[in-house]
Amino acid sequence: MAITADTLRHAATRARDAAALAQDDLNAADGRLGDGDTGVMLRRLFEAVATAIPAHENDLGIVFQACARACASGTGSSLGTLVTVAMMTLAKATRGRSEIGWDELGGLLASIRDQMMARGGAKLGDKTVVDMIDAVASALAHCATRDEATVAAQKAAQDALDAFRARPNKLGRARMFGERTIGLDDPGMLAFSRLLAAVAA
Amino acid sequence: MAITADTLRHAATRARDAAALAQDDLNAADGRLGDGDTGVMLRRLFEAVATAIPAHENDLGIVFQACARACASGTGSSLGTLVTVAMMTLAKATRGRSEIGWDELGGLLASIRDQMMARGGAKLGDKTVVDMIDAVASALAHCATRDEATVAAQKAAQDALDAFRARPNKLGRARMFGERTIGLDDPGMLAFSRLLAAVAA
Amino acid sequence: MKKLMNAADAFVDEMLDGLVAAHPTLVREARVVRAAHAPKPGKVGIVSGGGSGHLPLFTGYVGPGLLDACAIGDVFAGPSVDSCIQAIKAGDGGRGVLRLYGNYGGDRMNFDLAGEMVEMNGIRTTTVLGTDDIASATPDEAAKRRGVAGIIYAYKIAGAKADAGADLTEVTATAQAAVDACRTIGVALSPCQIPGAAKPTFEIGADEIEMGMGIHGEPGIWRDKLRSADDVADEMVRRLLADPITDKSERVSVLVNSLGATPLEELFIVYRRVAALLRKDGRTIVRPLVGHYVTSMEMAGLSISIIHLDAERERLLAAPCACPFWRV
Amino acid sequence: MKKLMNAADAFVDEMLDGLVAAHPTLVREARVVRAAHAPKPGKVGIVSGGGSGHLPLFTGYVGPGLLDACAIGDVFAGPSVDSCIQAIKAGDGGRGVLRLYGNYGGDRMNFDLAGEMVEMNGIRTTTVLGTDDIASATPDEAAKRRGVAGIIYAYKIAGAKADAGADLTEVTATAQAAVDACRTIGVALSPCQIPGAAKPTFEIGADEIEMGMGIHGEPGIWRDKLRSADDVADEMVRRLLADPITDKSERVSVLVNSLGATPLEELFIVYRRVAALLRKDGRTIVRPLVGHYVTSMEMAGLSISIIHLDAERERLLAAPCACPFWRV
Ligand SMILES: Nc1ncnc2c1ncn2[C@@H]1O[C@H](COP(=O)(O)OP(=O)(O)O)[C@@H](O)[C@H]1O
Ligand SMILES: Nc1ncnc2c1ncn2[C@@H]1O[C@H](COP(=O)(O)OP(=O)(O)O)[C@@H](O)[C@H]1O
Ligand SMILES: [Mg+2]
Ligand SMILES: [Mg+2]
Ligand SMILES: [Mg+2]
Ligand SMILES: [Mg+2]
Repeated sequence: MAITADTLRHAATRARDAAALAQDDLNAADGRLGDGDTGVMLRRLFEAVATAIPAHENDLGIVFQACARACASGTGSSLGTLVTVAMMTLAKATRGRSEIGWDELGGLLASIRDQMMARGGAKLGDKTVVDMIDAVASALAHCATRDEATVAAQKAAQDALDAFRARPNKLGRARMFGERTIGLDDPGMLAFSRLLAAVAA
Repeated sequence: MAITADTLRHAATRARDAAALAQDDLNAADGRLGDGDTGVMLRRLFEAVATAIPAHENDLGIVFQACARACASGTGSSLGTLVTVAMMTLAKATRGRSEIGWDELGGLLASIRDQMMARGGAKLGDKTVVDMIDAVASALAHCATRDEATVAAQKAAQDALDAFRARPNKLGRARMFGERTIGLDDPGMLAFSRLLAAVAA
Repeated sequence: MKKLMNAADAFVDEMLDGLVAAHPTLVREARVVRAAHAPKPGKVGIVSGGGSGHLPLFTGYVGPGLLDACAIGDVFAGPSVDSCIQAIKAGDGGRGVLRLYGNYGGDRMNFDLAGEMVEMNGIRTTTVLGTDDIASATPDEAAKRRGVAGIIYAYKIAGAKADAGADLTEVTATAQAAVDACRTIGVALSPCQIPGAAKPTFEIGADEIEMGMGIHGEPGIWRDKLRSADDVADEMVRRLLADPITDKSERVSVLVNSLGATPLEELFIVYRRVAALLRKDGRTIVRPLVGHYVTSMEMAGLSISIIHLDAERERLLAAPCACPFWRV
Repeated sequence: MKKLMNAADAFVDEMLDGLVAAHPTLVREARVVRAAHAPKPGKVGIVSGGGSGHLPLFTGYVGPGLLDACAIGDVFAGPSVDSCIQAIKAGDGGRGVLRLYGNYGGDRMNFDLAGEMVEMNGIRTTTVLGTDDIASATPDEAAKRRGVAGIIYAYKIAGAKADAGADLTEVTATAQAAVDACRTIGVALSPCQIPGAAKPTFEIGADEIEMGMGIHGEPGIWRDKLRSADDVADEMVRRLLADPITDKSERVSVLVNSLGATPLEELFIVYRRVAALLRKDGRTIVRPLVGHYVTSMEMAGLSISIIHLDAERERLLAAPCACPFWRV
């Protein structure tokens, strides 16, 4: 079974609920090396997305476009804007299509990663959400089914989280805490892994 | 022996030392119902007076005038200005004289009291330094010697302090604390009694 | 309470040095700050003064269309008699001087003494006392009320009147009318500390506010748990409007003033409500002021002042003036 | 930390309501504040934006000779892409728009995205980033530095240049040169709290200061016991003067800025020292600014900015401008 607008609607609801649940953990993670708002931002953002997603639209591009619009008006945080960028990338890539295959997901994530890097100036290894998207994109490259993708993506996300924990943040607000960020999860990566787990479940 | 310029010079030194010693107690008393500055103001004021008093002048009026000038430029607090008023009153009353008798002291204090009331608008019974000056002036009315005056003045001051403690302050900042001032010493009265004890000793 | 300062005894003098260094329109002479243009021959002088620790009050309001000179004391202590004398002389352009300052016992004695002394020099003076703080005494004892933020309206209005060439009697009457038409109430959230003092001017719980507290921490009307900005504004405006005023008018000006640490964001949240309440009361706000106008160093809290405007006061409020902190 | 506010979620919108109610020269449209006169046909537009909680920054600097419009976000969070688009459109008088804002990752992404989108509407835009905070990165990584209080000099100078009829390229170059000539460093004494947050943005001991801390509590250079105002000012000025600048000049302007709770008294004590140090360094101070210009709500602390002035910048700094918080 391919990914359709219904898959997205379902995922949006789960993401909204997961963001609400994860709010405090994400705020706390961001509070240790940023301004402590990742959680509240993400909750508000996915509430807006879940509300904005059209109920009877089959064109994936139009669905993603609606999500992008909700994000663009709903937040000004770094991570929120990167989510906007992701939605816009997906909207462009899926315009006119009513389904995409699970085997296309890795490629889409790779373009999201590239767009995010172009927009935000992060490099691989800076310990941002981009590093996790990169890892998940690679892991999905050879997955053809939902089940394969689910397992591979979650494992890749967890591995990235574990691998980067021991490294310092090199970007944005967190950069200024330098060595003190070693041992801490990057809030953006943590957020992505939580949402992934919720959507995959 | 009458009161001469030397008496004043001696008294000024004692007053300066007593004010320094009393600073914290007076600040604390004022802190309970005012702005907590009676002590520091009085210390600074009597430092200025002790410095300003001329060393070789016999005219009491000129000596008091010098004290008044030091006060006028040295402080802007209520009590400080009342001290200025007292010094000016004494300067006017003793101009051209090199000594005054102990039996004149009560009358001089009475004019100080009147001047202070005219300037500051306090009424007798408001629980201010004026009430103590009034009590001491009356007590001195019939004293002809230093020894008599010393005993009578100190007793009158202590009695006034004790009598007014149970009454509320009715003037200035302290007035606004109303009934809460009952049981507390008025800082101006406390200051006067401390200085009196030092000068009399 | 942390302060960026040097020796406590140098606090006021170093502050004044910085003030006049930053603002060359102000000239400092010991504990007096006068306008570079003062005294202005043929103009009635306006002189104020009081304790330090309330910037922009008092010295910050020296300038054309406002004050000619200011006598300034230690933090929260009045200016000395000598400073008052000196300020009056600095403000005298030959047509007399209005002494316009807040109703505090010490300041009054000093300015009165100073007034008598300069009279010997042939300087005519009058007095108008700021008595706008409605929390400091009941209406029937209105003369006992202390002066707080509302005095800046009297500065502005009397200053414009003097600039227009009015004589001392007229300027004095205009200033008095401005004071009579103005009411202020404050609310405090946290205290300040006098430089060198061992502890803050008062204590207040981490979740408490005090309605009506004075700018030196004088006790207010009630102390209770913190309430919403709208609730607090509602009570303050209600009390201000309920206070008897002879000359109420449809047109008013409003000052929402930070006592120090309370930021502009909160002032605007409160102003928004004050404006709505006054509109509902049928009033029009003219030239509102929102900001740090009369403070108590780092004290948190704010005050609201309302002044009723007749045609003349409204015109005088709109007249040009220039000081480092208020320009029309 | 006590705040006079209503619901935390309403903080920004109520604040904006109050701001425009008090200042009719400002017009609010959702999360954008524009000048009543904007867009001005034939003038290059200047647009800024950022998170709330820094008043008078950003929205307070909208007015003739300064900004045409501002996009504003939640407290300490950037404006949304939509608000950025809307602000750029509001500022566009047909000759293009300069996006002039502080160097923060989120803001940059949003303004960049917005810029690309308005390009489809035929609006030309350029970008200049405030990067004045020398404590936020070393000189060789100067492009990573965040923008703090010094940005208001760029507003003023670019605003005057645009007013004079310069084109987008010229206005952009002038703004960039102003940023390049300006350096800021801050010191923090106590934190602030985001409305609705459970705790303050950072913790600091009752007797400690942190040198170089950012306006959102970003970590600084060192944290230590409180020192005297002169010692603190000495170090700040030394660091500012030591930082490499291509175009140093004898004439400079200085901004001594309160982060919120620090009162004017302390600012002037510090300014007095800063002025003496600069004089000793052979420099002349032009049009100094001392006050609350860029704050972090109730945070205690201050920042010092120094901008080197060539003849053009000095002239532009002196050109007329008018906003609720700065008038020339
Ligand atoms: N320029 C960037 N490129 C990639 N990821 C970024 C960038 N900036 C921030 N992030 C991600 O966003 C997370 C922080 O998100 P959030 O708290 O919403 O942003 P803000 O720093 O604006 O408060 C970081 O942990 C990081 O993973
Ligand atoms: N108007 C007045 N008349 C008489 N005594 C006064 C008056 N005002 C103040 N005092 C006396 O001064 C004392 C307070 O002095 P001080 O703390 O120096 O003044 P301030 O209130 O200006 O801080 C009071 O306790 C009272 O005895
Ligand atoms: Mg964050
Ligand atoms: Mg006192
Ligand atoms: Mg006092
Ligand atoms: Mg943020």
